[in-house]
Amino acid sequence: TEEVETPSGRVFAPPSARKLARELGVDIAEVEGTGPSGRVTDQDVRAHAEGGDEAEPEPATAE
Amino acid sequence: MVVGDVTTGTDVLVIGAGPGGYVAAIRAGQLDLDVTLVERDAYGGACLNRGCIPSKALITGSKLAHDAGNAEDLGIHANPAVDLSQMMNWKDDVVDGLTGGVEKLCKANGVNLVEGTAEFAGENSVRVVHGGEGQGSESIDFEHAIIATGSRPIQVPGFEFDGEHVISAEGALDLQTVPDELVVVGAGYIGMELAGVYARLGTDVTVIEMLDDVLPPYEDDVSRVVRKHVEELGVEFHFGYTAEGWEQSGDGVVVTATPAAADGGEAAEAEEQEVLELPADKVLVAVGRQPVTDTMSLEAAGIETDENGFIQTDDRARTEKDHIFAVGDVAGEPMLAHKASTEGQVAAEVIAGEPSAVDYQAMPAAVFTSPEIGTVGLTEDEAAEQGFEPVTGKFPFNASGRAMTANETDGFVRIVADEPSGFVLGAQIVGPEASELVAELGLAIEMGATLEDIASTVHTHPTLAESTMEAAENALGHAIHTLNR
Amino acid sequence: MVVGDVTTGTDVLVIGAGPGGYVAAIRAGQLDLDVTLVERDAYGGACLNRGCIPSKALITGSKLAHDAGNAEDLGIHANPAVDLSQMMNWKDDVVDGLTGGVEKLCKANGVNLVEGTAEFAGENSVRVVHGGEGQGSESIDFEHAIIATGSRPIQVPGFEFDGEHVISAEGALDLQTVPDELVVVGAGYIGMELAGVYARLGTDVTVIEMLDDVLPPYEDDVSRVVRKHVEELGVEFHFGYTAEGWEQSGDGVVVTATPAAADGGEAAEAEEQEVLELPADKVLVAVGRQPVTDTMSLEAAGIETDENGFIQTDDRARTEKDHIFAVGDVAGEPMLAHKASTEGQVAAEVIAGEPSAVDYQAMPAAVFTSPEIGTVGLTEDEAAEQGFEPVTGKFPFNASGRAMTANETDGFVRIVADEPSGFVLGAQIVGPEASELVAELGLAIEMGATLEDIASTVHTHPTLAESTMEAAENALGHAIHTLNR
Ligand SMILES: Cc1cc2nc3c(=O)[nH]c(=O)nc-3n(C[C@H](O)[C@H](O)[C@H](O)COP(=O)(O)OP(=O)(O)OC[C@H]3O[C@@H](n4cnc5c(N)ncnc54)[C@H](O)[C@@H]3O)c2cc1C
Ligand SMILES: Cc1cc2nc3c(=O)[nH]c(=O)nc-3n(C[C@H](O)[C@H](O)[C@H](O)COP(=O)(O)OP(=O)(O)OC[C@H]3O[C@@H](n4cnc5c(N)ncnc54)[C@H](O)[C@@H]3O)c2cc1C
Repeated sequence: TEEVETPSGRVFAPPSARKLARELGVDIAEVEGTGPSGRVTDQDVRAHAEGGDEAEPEPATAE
Repeated sequence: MVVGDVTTGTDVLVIGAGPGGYVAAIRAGQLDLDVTLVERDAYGGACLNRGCIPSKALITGSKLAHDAGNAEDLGIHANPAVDLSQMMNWKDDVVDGLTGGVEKLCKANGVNLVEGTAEFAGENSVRVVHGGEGQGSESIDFEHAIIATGSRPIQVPGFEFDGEHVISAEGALDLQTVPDELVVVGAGYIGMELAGVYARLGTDVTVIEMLDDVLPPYEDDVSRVVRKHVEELGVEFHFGYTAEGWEQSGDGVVVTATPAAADGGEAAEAEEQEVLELPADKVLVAVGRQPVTDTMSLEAAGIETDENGFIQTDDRARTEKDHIFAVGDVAGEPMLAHKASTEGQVAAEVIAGEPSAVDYQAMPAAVFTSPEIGTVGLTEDEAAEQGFEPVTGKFPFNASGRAMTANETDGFVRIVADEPSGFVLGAQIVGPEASELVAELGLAIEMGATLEDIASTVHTHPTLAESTMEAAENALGHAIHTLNR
Repeated sequence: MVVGDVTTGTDVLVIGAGPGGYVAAIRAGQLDLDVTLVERDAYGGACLNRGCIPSKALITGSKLAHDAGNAEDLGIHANPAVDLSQMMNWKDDVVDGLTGGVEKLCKANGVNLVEGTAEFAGENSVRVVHGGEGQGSESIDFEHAIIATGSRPIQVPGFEFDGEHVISAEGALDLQTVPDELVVVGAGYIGMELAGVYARLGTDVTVIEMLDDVLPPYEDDVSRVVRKHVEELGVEFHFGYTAEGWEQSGDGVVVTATPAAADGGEAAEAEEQEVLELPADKVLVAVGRQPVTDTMSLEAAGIETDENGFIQTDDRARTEKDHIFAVGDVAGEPMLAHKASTEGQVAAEVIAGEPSAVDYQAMPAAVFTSPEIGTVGLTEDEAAEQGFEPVTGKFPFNASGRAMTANETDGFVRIVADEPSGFVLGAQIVGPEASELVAELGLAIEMGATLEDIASTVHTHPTLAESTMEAAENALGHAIHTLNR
């Protein structure tokens, strides 16, 4: 997907995805969005939390 | 019966039952927290009792009377007589219905209601002082507190509110007869809403404003539409003037206003540089509101206010004390009811351990003038300042079939988006139902919708909301019902 | 001047200048296609000339007069006199402004306008027959055609429209004096909107409906709200009756209605089983609309209509002939202006080679009764039928501060969502500004928004749109201003 730099660190993600990120302890600013224009989706947040973010694998964090 | 000193305990103590406090209390109750809400005056706070609600009721009433009396074009010939005290009774019924509802909802959600003034006695307790005589006092120990004490109107030196000659919005929302002449100090949203109400009811309204335009926070092309309408209602403006003082004269007043300091700018130049003497029945002072932090011995909780008098909070609505939260007008701008309620919900949820935060992308605001203003998110300038490459799309209501059939064609919808990504960043709407239309754009911004998303969403014909779609299409260069730049 | 036969050519020929055709033509022009639009009657089609627009204008006018005359509660004492021919002049001005605008927009976008009736002469050419004498005829060869010939009212046997005693909506939108008594045949949305208009203007309105309720396509709790209001305006209903015939009586008519066949069900039982004789000044027949396919020698293009008389199309708005498209009322239900415009845009874009398709998730619809209805997407039942696990959330307007201050508290917002995923699937709104409020939910559905997304979006206070947020919260079990089930 095409990556778009968003100024001022603003993340474009629906409230449900932002809430999910807080729930999973994910900093949403670090999640790569795969939605239109780079919008961050629920799945993107989950993938990031599970370290399954293909573009940028995350080391699994100790529980 | 004399009640001695009693001490009780609660998980969550909420101080103030305005839209910040009562919403926090209800949400806390829903989350099974033991919650106590202390209110010294009236359930619903400023908003329900002397703000949002009564003002909107009078706007409805005055608009209906005025519109019906000015609809010869539509073949409607009427000369409505308004009995203001009857209109006020209706307004009071609306307020009573809502404040009664708030009380019921609190109880239904298990909120303990306590009447009185809460004053901190320490970091984990308040004393509740009851207004009535011989009721003793009550101490409440708390695990968490939510301060929601709101705001009150700013007093201008020389214009102490007396409820008789010098009135605040609260007074203006309770007049029993239509004044012949009214001087309004301040052309902010409260002043403009109320100037409109009385101008429509037949009062000669004169507005004194230090700055050089109405509704200073809004862009010129937005405020211009409202100003034109208010001027057409016969309201006279004196921009670049400061209200200096007043004297009683007969049953009424004479208000003196002097040219504002040099920084009054343009306006000061344009107007004759003389002292104004403005006779009126009453003078309404509406120059802004300030946080209420002096009713609850804040220092006993170890909390300080910032240089503007607000209690500072983080994105969880927490004050510098981790277990004490502050929400609503007392916690900073924008002083709006829905901002208060949003923060109230967050505070309750954070206390309950939920992953909530104040993280909205955009806070909408509305002004209920005629026509209305509704805005959300960034203006074009703000977007550019934040590093976006803004593109805007506009649709004028005079090209809207629905606006024409509603006989309200002034104003426009403007959408601001980021050109490369298409993301919608903001909207400025001035026109019929602008306060409602902005809801779709608020959702668009929160969702990360693009111009394409709005343009591709089928909008009902004939509606004002189609204008939103057309504005998005205009930004994309292919609006149907307007020429694209 | 007698003009001989001329043959010209065009890339895109559009037949009919209603909201389907003129939007297709403008979009085609924007996409730099050579486009010709043929209209036999008036720019804007049924919608602008005798549908959406004039009806909404009269709704505004009649509502203002009625509301002002019935606002003693609000302290407003008026007895408005309505000059209907003046109201019609205003309505005509609105229509003229808009139809003139359509013509200008077409020209500004490079659309060639031809007046006359287009009849297919083959698969790639039409003959345009001009109404006037001695104007010759014109042949136009085309690469692509878009059929947008719309619909006309269904005639009930025995009730041929004569514009005098038996009128269609078009006639009802042009009366010059307020009738004392009006019989309306059909309680669909057009009948109900117009029954409301005349009832508010003081006409005694009687409605005959074959089925057992008003507004058959809507859920009971939705149509009930409207029916109650219309009944309060004094409209009398006879459900389960068929309009049988009419006779002239003096200047007016007497309409005969007989109990409908057994399948009238409940209603047939409830009402006295007798023949009704209803005297009135006029009878308005509004039992539905049928596609117009008999004006353009469709068979010459090799296109057939389906069993309901519509031209069938695929998701690119294409007919069985790849180069011929059909949009709007002639191409099937729902017969709505915005559905026509949406399809018109798609047809033009597909012809221009764009990847467009008719792929909306939800088509909104509105009824401009008082209160209004606005719906979009699925009902609870439809969602269950489609295999979702629907959850609904509801918020009644009598708990809305804005509705109370607007003095319009009947109705509700209901949101339908899929419980496991939270996706919003539909909404049914009945109440003030329902037609506008539904826009936010339309966007929600198109965006794939969840209940959580709507509930977390800050909504301006005090607005009707807050009710949408509250309905979403109610579905989630934590509404603030209503008790959660
Ligand atoms: C004329 C007018 C029109 C307005 N219109 C709008 C509008 O259309 N939309 C909008 O969003 N906003 C509007 N506002 C602003 C809105 O009223 C405020 O933003 C809102 O009321 C703030 O809510 P709150 O809960 O923070 O405080 P408040 O509503 O001010 O409530 C605070 C409560 O705390 C109580 N209190 C204070 N100290 C104590 C104590 N020590 N112990 C116990 N109780 C205490 C007070 O009695 C009060 O009831 C309007 C305001 C005015 C004046
Ligand atoms: C009273 C009333 C109220 C309504 N209210 C609403 C509403 O609020 N919202 C809504 O969405 N819809 C409403 N509708 C429905 C709406 O009017 C139609 O859905 C819409 O007009 C359909 O657009 P169209 O372009 O398909 O056809 P039309 O608008 O019917 O236009 C077709 C055009 O084609 C022309 N034509 C036909 N044959 C030929 C030919 N051979 N050559 C040249 N020209 C030809 C006709 O003269 C006509 O101008 C209402 C309808 C009525 C009657």
